Amino acid sequence: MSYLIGLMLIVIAFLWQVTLEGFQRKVTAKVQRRVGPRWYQTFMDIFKAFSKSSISHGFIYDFGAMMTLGGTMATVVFLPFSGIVAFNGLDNFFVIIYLLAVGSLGMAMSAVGSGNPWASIGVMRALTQMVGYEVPFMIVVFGMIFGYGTSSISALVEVQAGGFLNWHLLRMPLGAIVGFISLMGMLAKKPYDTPIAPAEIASGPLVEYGGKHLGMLMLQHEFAVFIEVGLFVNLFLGGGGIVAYLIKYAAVYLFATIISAVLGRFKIEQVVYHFYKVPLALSLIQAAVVIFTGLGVEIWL
Amino acid sequence: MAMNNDFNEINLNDGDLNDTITFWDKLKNVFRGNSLWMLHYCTGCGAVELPPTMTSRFDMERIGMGPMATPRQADVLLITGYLSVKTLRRVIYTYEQMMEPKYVVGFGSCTLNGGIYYDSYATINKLDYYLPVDLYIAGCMPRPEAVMNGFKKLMDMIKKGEATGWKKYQRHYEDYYSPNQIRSLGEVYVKDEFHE
Amino acid sequence: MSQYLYIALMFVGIYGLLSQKNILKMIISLNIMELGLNLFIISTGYIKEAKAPIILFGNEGNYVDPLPQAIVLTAIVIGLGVTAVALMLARNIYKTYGTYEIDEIRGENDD
Amino acid sequence: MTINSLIAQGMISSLLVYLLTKLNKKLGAFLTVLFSGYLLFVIFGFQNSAGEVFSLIHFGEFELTFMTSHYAWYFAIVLTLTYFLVSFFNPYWMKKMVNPAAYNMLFMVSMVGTVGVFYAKDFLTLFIFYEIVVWSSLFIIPMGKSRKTPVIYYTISSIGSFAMLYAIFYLYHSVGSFDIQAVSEAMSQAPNTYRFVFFTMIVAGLTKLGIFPFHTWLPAAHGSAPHTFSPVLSGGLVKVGGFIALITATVIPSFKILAGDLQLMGVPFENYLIMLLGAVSIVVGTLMAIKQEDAKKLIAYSTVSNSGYIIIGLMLNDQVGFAGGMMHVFNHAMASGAMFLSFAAIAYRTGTTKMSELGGLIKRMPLTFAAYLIAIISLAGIPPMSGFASKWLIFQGLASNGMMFIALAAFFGSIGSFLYVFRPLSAAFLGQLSPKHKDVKEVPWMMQIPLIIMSFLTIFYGIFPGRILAYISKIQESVGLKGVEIEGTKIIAATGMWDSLVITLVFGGGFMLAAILFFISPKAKPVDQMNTYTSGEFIYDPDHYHYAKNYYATFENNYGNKKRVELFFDAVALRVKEFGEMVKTMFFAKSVSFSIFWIMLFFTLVYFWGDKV
Amino acid sequence: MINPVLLIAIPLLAAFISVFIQKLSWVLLFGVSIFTAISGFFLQKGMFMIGGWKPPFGINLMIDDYSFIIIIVINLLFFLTLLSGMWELKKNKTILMVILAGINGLVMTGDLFNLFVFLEIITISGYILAASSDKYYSVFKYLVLGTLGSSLYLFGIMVLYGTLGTLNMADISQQFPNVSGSVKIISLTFVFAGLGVEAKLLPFNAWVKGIYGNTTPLTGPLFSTVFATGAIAVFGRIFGQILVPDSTLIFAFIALGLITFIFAETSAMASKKLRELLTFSSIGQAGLIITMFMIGGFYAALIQLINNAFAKTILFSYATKAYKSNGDDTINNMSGLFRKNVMMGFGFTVATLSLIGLPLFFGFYAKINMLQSAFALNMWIPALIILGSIIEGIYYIRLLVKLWNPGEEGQESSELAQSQFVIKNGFSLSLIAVLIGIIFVVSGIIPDFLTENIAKAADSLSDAATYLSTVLGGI
Repeated sequence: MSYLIGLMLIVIAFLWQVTLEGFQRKVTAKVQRRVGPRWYQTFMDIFKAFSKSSISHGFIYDFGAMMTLGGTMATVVFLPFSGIVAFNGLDNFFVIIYLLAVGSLGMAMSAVGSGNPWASIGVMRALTQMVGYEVPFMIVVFGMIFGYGTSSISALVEVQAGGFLNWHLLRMPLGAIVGFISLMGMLAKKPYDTPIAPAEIASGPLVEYGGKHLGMLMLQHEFAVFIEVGLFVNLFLGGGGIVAYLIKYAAVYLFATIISAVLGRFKIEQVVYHFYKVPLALSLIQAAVVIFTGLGVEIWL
Repeated sequence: MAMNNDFNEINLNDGDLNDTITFWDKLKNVFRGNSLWMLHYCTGCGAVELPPTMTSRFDMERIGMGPMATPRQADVLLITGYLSVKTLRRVIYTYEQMMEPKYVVGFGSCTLNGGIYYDSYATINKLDYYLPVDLYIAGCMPRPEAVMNGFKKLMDMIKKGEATGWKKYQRHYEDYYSPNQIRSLGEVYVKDEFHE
Repeated sequence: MSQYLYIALMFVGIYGLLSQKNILKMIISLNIMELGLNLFIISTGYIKEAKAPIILFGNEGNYVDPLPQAIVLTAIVIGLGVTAVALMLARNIYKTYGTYEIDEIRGENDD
Repeated sequence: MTINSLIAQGMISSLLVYLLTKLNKKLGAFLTVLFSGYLLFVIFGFQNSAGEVFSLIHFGEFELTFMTSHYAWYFAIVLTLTYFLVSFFNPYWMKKMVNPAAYNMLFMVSMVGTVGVFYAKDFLTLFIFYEIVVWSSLFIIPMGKSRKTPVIYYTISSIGSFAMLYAIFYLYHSVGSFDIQAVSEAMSQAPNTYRFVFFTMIVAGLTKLGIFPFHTWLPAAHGSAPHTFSPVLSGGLVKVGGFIALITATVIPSFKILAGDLQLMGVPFENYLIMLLGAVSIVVGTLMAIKQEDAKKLIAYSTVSNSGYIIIGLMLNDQVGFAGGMMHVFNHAMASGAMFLSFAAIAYRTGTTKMSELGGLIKRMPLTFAAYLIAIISLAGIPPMSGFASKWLIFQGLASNGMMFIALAAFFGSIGSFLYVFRPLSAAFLGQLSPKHKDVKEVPWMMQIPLIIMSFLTIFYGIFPGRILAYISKIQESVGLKGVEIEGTKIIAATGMWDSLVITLVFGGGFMLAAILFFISPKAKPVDQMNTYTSGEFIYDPDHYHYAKNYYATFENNYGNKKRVELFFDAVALRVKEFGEMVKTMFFAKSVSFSIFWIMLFFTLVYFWGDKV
Repeated sequence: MINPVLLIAIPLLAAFISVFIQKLSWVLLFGVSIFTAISGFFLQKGMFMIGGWKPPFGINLMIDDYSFIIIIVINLLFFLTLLSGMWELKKNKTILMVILAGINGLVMTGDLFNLFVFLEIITISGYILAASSDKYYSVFKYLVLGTLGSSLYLFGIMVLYGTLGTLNMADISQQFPNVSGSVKIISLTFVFAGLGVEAKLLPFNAWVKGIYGNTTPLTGPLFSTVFATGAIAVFGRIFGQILVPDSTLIFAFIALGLITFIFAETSAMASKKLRELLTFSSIGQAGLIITMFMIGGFYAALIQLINNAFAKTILFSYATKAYKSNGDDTINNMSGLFRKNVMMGFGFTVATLSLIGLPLFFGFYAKINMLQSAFALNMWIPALIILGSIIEGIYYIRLLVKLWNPGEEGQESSELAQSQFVIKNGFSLSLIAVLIGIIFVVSGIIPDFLTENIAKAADSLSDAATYLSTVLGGI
């Protein structure tokens, strides 16, 4: 039964996220005073990619592509989507973070398997950036876990129930800021899209992908975005009913797009340094506040 | 470049090259028609026309087209101007790296018949000898409107299944395209260029 | 009182060892030290107005303690032996290094 | 089959192996495989026995005794398994060894020594076998690349072992017996003697584990040891340090005894201090591992980082964190053993483990690649493999106690491990195959067996970690802690739970979906590794085209070349030498007057202060 | 049962005969050495008067369990030294017999002045033997310091004689506690200084580097084992049983012993030549054993003494033979030498590991007892002992690793880096090495068969009562 819910979740994720991607491209276009594509343009791109023929650089190149898409789809199943939980109790924060890691490891392996140095440089940049954005985010959530004594995401959502004032956005403002910055890092949106820098390293890891491999990678990217933004919404905005959840989701994602539409790109040396300056400091302060003073968890309005 | 006369006359368009119109192909053509990724190979003066078509004034993304960095991801190869022999070798190498349903669009007169450089020692006159060109956009560098019009035309051809240049290249590589390439680039095998 | 004199003589010998740079002079100061030591040993056995411990006719009491004198005999013989070996060494040093001055002896300890 | 007769047989057979290898090298190596298998079989028999006492010999007026216990069995199985699997590589390395007979003998002596360490009933036996392990592994390392590292290894591990010796005799002097149980009872009444003993004895654990201040020997020794002995060194012998940390902090209940002390984050400050050292060694291990050019040094630095996890787990002493630390002992043994073995296989075929000289070996050595891949997934702590279970438990342990800074290091360590585990994979296995490795074949079948077994174990305990955790909870009860809760394949901690079987099934399901998607769309045309998009240029030299040299250059120049701890130890050694030179010139000078001066000084000092001091 | 006087008389007799009949001296030397080695086991215990005078007046020989053990050990060592130095005997045979007599006398005598005489016999023959190394200036330095030492010793016992009126050890040990403070200090320090020279303690051991550093296969083992054991045994006897210093002075002597141990170990770490390294190691060991005697840990001191003696036999004979056959003993160009003759390598390694005190070897049992008795006194001495043995471990392991595995830094150890040195006529050495190596390993595992009569020896040294009753009982 829960496997069916999981499958349903994957379909919902695909449909919702890809349409939202269309709107997102429309919004970026409007920011650049352009007309922008139709809403279903991303569907077209994905299906066009699957319709084309493709080349294969050996076993690990194909296996990695399958592993990355498979891993990310598995993670979608575990993420609570506005109350629908496929396996209740098993949606542990660390499990989700590390299943995401399966996805990125698969992509890294197949990218390097393609033999193109640009792909290796792209993978190196992706992993370096991951060290950057992952640690502050986990510290903030670590504070939350200690505060509430549970690391299951649906439990953290229930804690924020009851109106706007109980959201973690207000209970832990610094945590929310750090969460949003590392969300931008996870999504590889403009300031942090060093791994897939089309101008510098010919779209990084994706350089050798064409046809169905490219299609699978685009799907994986969509599912990964769904998970990361879903994670942020659950943890910081207390994802309520389906409509409320989707509105919050769209709001967060479009807000991130607007920011990324106007910003330039970091140099890779600066990315880690940037993440370990302000965001890490904020996350440590936030975790210290939660752990030692309990403000935002026990002591709240 | 002077035309040598033992050029072999092959009717390239023999056989019914149109896609066997099965339902799947019709569906695939719809997708291919709506989303066309271009490989921005700026070989000549036409390159400067493309930024305006992409940006806010004409916005190519409206019709589903976008610039791609690598040939593996691209569908359409734009040859925007005169092609020197040296660049031709790269263009052919890039074309072969593109994924299968691929299209070539030639800009301006230089790709048609050599244009104003028809008698230069360095450029090639007729792109069609070397690559199967699906669409030519006339104009000694067509303005963005013409480019957009050309792209719309190409999309309709794809939807109707007429843009079959890549099949022509597959079928006639040994007897038409490869000898032409070797004739103009010299006997050296295209891939392992030593002295370039 | 005289014992302090002999100890002083011993320290003269030791000072000689400390300051002299010439090997022969060091041997001489060794002998001085032994001399001072032997005198001290004799003095330990001294008793005021007592006679030398030689029994000529009948033994009427009040002899000096004979034991230190016996010990001094052996000590002197040993001192002699040591000086003989020292002179042999001094000769060999002269043969190999051509000098008696310690400072001019090169190449032995810095290998 | 009793422990002491096992140890006696071990020692005698090591002599036998020495003589046999003199006759025929291959035969001697096969005997090591046989004996380690036999030892593993016998040790396995002791699974449920606890408390049986065996006495070995009368050593002067002391009595060397063994006692079986659950935690001893656990460590012994991990060690003997590593030895058994690694011994399969011995026969192929005989012709490359300088002293093969000594290698086999010392290999056997160190194996038997580790079993002796774990089953020791009293501290004296523990110390004797600990020293035997130290000096037997000491004489194997110089057979590898360097003669300087064994001296560093001996210095640092002798600092640890002699600190432990001092603590043991201090205990003997104050408590009157070596027996571990007696000491732990006596210690509960004397917290401040226990505090002193805790710090001196834990040093032995830290030096062997390679924790922060004492980690400098580990990369040097593991990096330059012979290729077949590094897996034993980092997979096995590091765990002896873990065992000693276990004895000092858990078998002697440090939490109860030091309850009176200053409590930092709910943990006595001594334990917290050691955990901080563990955290620092995670960060140092990760940062240094990322920079390494030689794969073996990189894996050695990863051992430094992972022993940081083990020590944090063991010192955490709460139900979940302790279980995580114990399980990480097994996971790390399997993972780093497999990594070292695969690079030993590469070295066997290509002769080098320098990453910049390798490339594209996946086509020639697929099985080694598979074993290495599974090992790094486990080492990085990614779900389907067993590494995730132990790291998850440690994170839950840290979360329930709210130890923020240690969690920072733990998170950085686990994310950083993606970087340094991935580097050898991409540099050695993926990318273009250089022409000089054209005719490299897969390793012979006998070397494939350990790789297969290790990968199978990592996967099996990744899907069913419950089996190990059930035994670990039995250990926890025997040591006086609450056992970790296992419900079928669900692992339940105070702050959350997860189910390894469900995750693997879902991951498998996802993979199936992706595979279906992959195979329905048109078949991909295989293309050569050199035919890649190079913006039109033609590249012909696979050696230079393969991206392997200074892989994380951009990340590395964020932090300088911090080798301060090594410089510190070298400076200390230099000072001791200079002090020796000074003593030589002062007291053994050329002229006699120096010494006479000292003699006279001695007399004056005694004369004036002789009776006053 | 053999009367102990024979142990002195027969070697002296043989020495005189060998002076007249040169040819026979080779046979005489080995005959006497074998005789003393065997008869050591069948000695009669108890007190033997010399010249019919009762003890406080006449000289007596004292064989209690302590000197019984020392005699056996010394005679065995002497025999092994002869084995190792067979090719170096040239014209030293008579002196060797005299040395044998002197050493036996030194250990057995019950009279302080008699001890001085035997001490002088040994040191003078030591000067002559050392001269065979052609380093005349170092021998001269040894002579100066030796004479200075023995004169101070004589001065010390004469002060004692002046106050107590007797030179008999048992008599003195009875009356020594109630001697007045300043006399006690003076006599103790002078006797300490006198014996310190031969026992190689720090301020007095300036000569050791020159003499031990340039030894031949005969003089090397002789000085480092036979002389060292004799001197330290006498040291133990006097300062353990007879002139027992009180609390303040004992602290000074312990401090001196420990300083010698630590300083010698550090300078050993700084030495590049094999013989020089072993020299400082034996100084260090001497300092350690004397500290143990001072602390009162006689059992541990005796075990370490025997451990050090037998280990040094192998180490020194190997080092000197290496120097003899190759003319150079710098450690760096001897890399991989053990692989040429594995038996010697085995012996050398076992001896070194036993010296450091690693388990499975005899030295470990010594270290356990040392720590036990050190802890009885205070917390700092065991720490210093452990620090010293760490340093010792470092330079020995550095040596062993280089000698077992040839190869430059950074390359796999391989044959081509093998050193060109060779050990000529090493059969006797490998025989000794294997023999002692096996003894060390076996006694490392089961130390009982060697240690219970050592335990008896240690007890006899600690309880003065039996000593007094046997000697003075006869008055």
